[in-house]
Amino acid sequence: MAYPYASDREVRVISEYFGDPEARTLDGAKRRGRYKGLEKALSMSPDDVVEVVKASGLRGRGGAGFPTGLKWSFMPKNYDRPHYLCCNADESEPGTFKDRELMRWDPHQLIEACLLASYAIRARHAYIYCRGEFFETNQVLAKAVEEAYADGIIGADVMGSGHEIDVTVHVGAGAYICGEETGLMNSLEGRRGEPRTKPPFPAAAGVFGMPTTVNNVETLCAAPHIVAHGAEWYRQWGSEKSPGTKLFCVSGHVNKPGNYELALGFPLIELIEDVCGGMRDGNALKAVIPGGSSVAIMDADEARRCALDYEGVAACGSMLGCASVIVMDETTDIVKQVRRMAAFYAHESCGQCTPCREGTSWVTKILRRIEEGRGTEEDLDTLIELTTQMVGTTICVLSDSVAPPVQSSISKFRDEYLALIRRGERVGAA
Amino acid sequence: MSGSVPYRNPGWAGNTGEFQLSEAQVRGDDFVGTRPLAGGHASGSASYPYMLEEKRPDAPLFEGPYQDRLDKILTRYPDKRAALLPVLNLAQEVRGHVSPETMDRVAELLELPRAYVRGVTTFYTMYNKRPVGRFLIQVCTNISCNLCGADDVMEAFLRYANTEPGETSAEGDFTVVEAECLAGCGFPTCVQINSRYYENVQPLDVPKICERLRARGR
Amino acid sequence: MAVTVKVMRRPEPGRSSYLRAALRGMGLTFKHLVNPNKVTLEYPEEQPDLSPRWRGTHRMEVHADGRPKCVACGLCPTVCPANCIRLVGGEDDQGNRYPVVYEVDEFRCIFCGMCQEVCPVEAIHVGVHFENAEYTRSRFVYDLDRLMDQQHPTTRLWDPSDRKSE
Amino acid sequence: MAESSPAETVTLTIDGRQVTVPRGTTLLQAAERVGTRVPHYCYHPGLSAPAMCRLCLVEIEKAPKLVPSCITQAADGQVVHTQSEEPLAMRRGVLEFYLQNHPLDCPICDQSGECKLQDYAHAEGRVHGRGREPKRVFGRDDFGGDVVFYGDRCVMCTRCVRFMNEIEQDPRLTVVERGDRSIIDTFFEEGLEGTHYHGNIVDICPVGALLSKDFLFKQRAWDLDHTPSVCPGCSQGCNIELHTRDNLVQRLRPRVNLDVNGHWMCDHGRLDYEWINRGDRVEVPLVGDGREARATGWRAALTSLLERLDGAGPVRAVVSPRLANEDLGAVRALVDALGGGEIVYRSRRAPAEVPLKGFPKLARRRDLEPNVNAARLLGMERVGGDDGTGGLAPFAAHGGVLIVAGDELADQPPDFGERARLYVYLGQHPTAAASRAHFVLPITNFAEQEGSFTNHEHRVQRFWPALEPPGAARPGWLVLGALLAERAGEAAPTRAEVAFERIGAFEGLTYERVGTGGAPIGEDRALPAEAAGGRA
Repeated sequence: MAYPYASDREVRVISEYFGDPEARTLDGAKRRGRYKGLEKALSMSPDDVVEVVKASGLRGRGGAGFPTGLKWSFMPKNYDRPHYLCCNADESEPGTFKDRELMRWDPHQLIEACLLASYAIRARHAYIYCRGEFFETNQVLAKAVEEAYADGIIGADVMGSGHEIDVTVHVGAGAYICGEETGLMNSLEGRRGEPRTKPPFPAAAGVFGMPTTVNNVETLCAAPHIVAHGAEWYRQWGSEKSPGTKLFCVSGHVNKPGNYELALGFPLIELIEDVCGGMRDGNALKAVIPGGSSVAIMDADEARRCALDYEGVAACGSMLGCASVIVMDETTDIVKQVRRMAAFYAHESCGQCTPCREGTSWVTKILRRIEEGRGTEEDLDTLIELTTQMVGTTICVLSDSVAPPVQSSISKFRDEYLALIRRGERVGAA
Repeated sequence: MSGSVPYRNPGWAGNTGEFQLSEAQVRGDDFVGTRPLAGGHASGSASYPYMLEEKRPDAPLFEGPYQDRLDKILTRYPDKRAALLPVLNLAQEVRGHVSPETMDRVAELLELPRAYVRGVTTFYTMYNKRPVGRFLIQVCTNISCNLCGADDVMEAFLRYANTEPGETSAEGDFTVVEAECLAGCGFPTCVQINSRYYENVQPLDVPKICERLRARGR
Repeated sequence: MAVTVKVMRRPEPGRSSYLRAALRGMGLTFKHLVNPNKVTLEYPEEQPDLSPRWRGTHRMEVHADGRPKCVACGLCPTVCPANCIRLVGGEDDQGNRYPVVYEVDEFRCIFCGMCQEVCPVEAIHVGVHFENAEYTRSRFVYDLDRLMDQQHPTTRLWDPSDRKSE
Repeated sequence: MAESSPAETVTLTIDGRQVTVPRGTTLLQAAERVGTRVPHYCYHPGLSAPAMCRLCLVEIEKAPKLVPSCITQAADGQVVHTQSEEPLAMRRGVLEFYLQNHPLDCPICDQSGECKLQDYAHAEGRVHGRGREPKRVFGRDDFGGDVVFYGDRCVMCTRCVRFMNEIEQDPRLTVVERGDRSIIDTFFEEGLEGTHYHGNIVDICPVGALLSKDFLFKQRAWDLDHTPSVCPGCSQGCNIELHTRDNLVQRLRPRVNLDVNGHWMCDHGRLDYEWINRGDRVEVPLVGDGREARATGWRAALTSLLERLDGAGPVRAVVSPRLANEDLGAVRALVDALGGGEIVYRSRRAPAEVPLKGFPKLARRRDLEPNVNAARLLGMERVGGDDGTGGLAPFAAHGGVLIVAGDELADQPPDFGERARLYVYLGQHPTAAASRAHFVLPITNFAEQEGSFTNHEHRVQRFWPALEPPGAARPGWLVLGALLAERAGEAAPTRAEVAFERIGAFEGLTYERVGTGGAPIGEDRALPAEAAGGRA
């Protein structure tokens, strides 16, 4: 039952107990079937677990959509060095609020998932890198981990299987870039959360220089269900390339914003009109950002024919990202919102690579100038060129994230930019 | 901005939508109840810090229960450096902000260069580099909240506190800052005051929230 | 290549008269005697009208507070083809770069104006000025104070986009 | 760079030229082998490479996107383009970002003329800038020591931070804040005082963000002449460049020599150059009778000296270990020719070495003079205390031939050498203790002559003349060589090379073999390193 609203069109796999405070306690969780998947996994070999996840076609839910089973299979298949699992719970992409709900309503699901994944990749220690601002979520999670330790689920002998796995809740301190996997590893090591160059890849040398796998909360949460019910069961939803269910975080100008777990491939327009109760105040749809702030903006036409899976959104010129659907109605000032997103990236850039450090703040300054009516038409060309120069030149992809919203908004809503520029020119002339 | 569904009970993310839950049920009992200063099991000891209302910039660091918590934290990482973030968190819980003296002490404790600790501290936004008011009000003005009028909420807080963004009000009660996305996009506008999220905040709710805060402890 | 030689006929003695040429010459003289557009000036009572692009001796621009505008970047001594500028840079009490010594040897100067052209802060200028009489040669080495005291107008540089520059 | 045997090589094509390099070589280094310098800031051959300046991006055929050449290892069969359309466009873009917040204060920037941002922007940048926005301002910060920091000019390559972390291993610098607010800083009031190698961060700063207080606003970089030389600050013998103008040494910079000093030098040596510029020099030969001296020419002085040399009694000599190998060798030869006698030197010694942790070959050695090892090699003995004074009592009262070469005798009274039957003083500066000398012959210092030093591990390293000698001053080896040759009736050495080859202790070495990088003396000839000491 998605929180705070429910819809009968949902397929509730990982969000089943949202809004159910009892699921938080260990007893309640066990009664609701938690730790069944882990029990089954422990009876299999680690490689078999990886195979099941691989067969299910589960893709990373953090944004990039990398196949999870494949990622796990990159880990060395021995125990000579410590392996680590990092659960990426540093949710900070604007528009995304699914991991927080997953952790605060159903912490045992995540703990089970961490143990299962640790077992599969032969890790003895799993770190849950949780966002620092989530004080209450951290408390809930920490309490659940304590309960699980007390019950012998975590620790030297995981559920009596003889395997040793530790789980630590690690709290971040406020940096978007720590959601990038190498930035997260640096932050976990107590460094500045600056992304590292790849290679070496985390599976070879990750956190503390050891093989590491970094997975998003939602990705991990799906794993126990897949192991418990089998890969085919999971493939009943979604498409061939994007199987399974996904939490869609809908925010913005809809009547019922919230998290909705839907099968991949769900039509976007139905999500807005039906599941979310339509547009607020009956206003017309103007634009949709389908995957968090770092993907291209869709106009209303594109949104009407878009199906929400990795391929469907890509066909409409955008990306599914972490499925954070931000809906904007006709009253929205696109330039202001794009400027706000650019300002976010300028604030969160780690400052290592020059194109990102200088580019994000430059783009923000230009956008603000346009917004204040001091822009020129050449500024639009400059913006497109600058953002193009920022793509593919940096260590991580934060710099690349600025280009889609800026470029797509200029191509699709050029009139709004021009209106601001012309208004400014008139004011300046008068 | 009123839709077909009523937006009840601003100030905390309780009875929004279609659930009838108490605050304790939404936030978890621990959060609204008392909490052990020494932390519980070592696995979660790093996740206990709060932003306390009472800020004691000269308080001793890592004494009593805090020493226990520090010891627990140090057991969870293969090296001392990794404990830097949790330890700075602890220091900030006690003192309210991370001063140069605090950084120096933490560097000594974890055997790290002082300049390095400063570099790390300034990288993260949650470490207050200078003293903040009794209530640190962080208003999310990022896109989802902004669409639903976060700028007005920010404005309302500033007007109530009679201060500038990033500054502390005259009597030292409120520090109002603009925050990046707080991951409460479904509950716009999302405001974090000290450790607690206030969700679905509308400009009209601001005086009520502030008065309630001010009444506490006075 | 054949060389063509123009053969001039020599006037035969006794058959030519210089009277016509003499009269023509006198005509020119008298024409200028009454010409209103005369070119001679009664200097120094009358001052010549110099071109705005005239390049004469130097002057240094000063800030409102009396400091020289020069930042001692060293570009003018570098560019100077006659090597007539001596510059020693230093740091003033506010931590700014300034010229401790700035000397122009106007005797060596070829008045090319490149120092003015190269100056990034528009401090050193060549001037619209030509009266430079002195009693000693050493007086032609202008030091910083003297350069700052000069009051004559500064030269307007040639603007490539305005070819005639008028 | 990974160690590799010569057999492990890879062959690749860079800009259409094939090159074979050891496995593990980065593309940037391989490109240098074919003569292409890929622009870079954060990469420095002496430091780790974080690949964050994004300026060295090159195109590899069949690779999905451009790669940073400073960390990408060359692989067999790669086809690399550094100058094709895509990397050039990308670098043009990155340079534009650099200039977005960089102040265009080149006229007042000391780095101007040797600034990498100037070079790259001129070579590859856009012709016209598009920046209309106000630039961010950080201002100027005193980092302590010899370093001043201009934050606005910083390009955040973090070379300085990495130098302090990896090489000096005293991590006092860090990046604070993040994004476009990030800046290099120390721990609040803590500065670089007390570190001994921080001058190097000024050298490795590719722009004018870190500047030397000593050199601040002193000269323009393009006006300086660079002469390869050897640091006279201690017996380490760091390879340096003398930067000179107006016949004065303006600053010292390290010169790369991976066998001796890598890319670095210490602050002690770097800032100790004022003595070279001293103006009180002896400029002409002076011939006197012990009370009064008069100026004369070289021919007259040497002729008169030659007449008085023989039969003046036993010989004793005092030399300075700041003299070149050639000079010391000539003194040795003269003393031997006069029947042999005691030669001593005095040197300052520091209480301890100051090693550079990240480059252990380099340390500020205990011997604070450059050539004590040559002196010991030539059988000279150390006298006096660790401050380089005293120990000359038997010499002050010596009654035979007394030769002083290079030692300024600053601590000696005016009656030094009063009893000598012949007192010859070869030196740079007029000094009270030379007032009784019969001959005061002006010689040059190391910056004014060609020659060589022998460092602590008996490596002979050459230096070249950077300054014009004052007046009639001539190198010591030339003066003494002429004297000896005249006496023996043979040809005088006219080149330092010849003087060097005449010294027996360096047999087997020639200037050609020593070259610019230096060469060690044969093992058998070298003395054990800790045989120092001598009479106090």
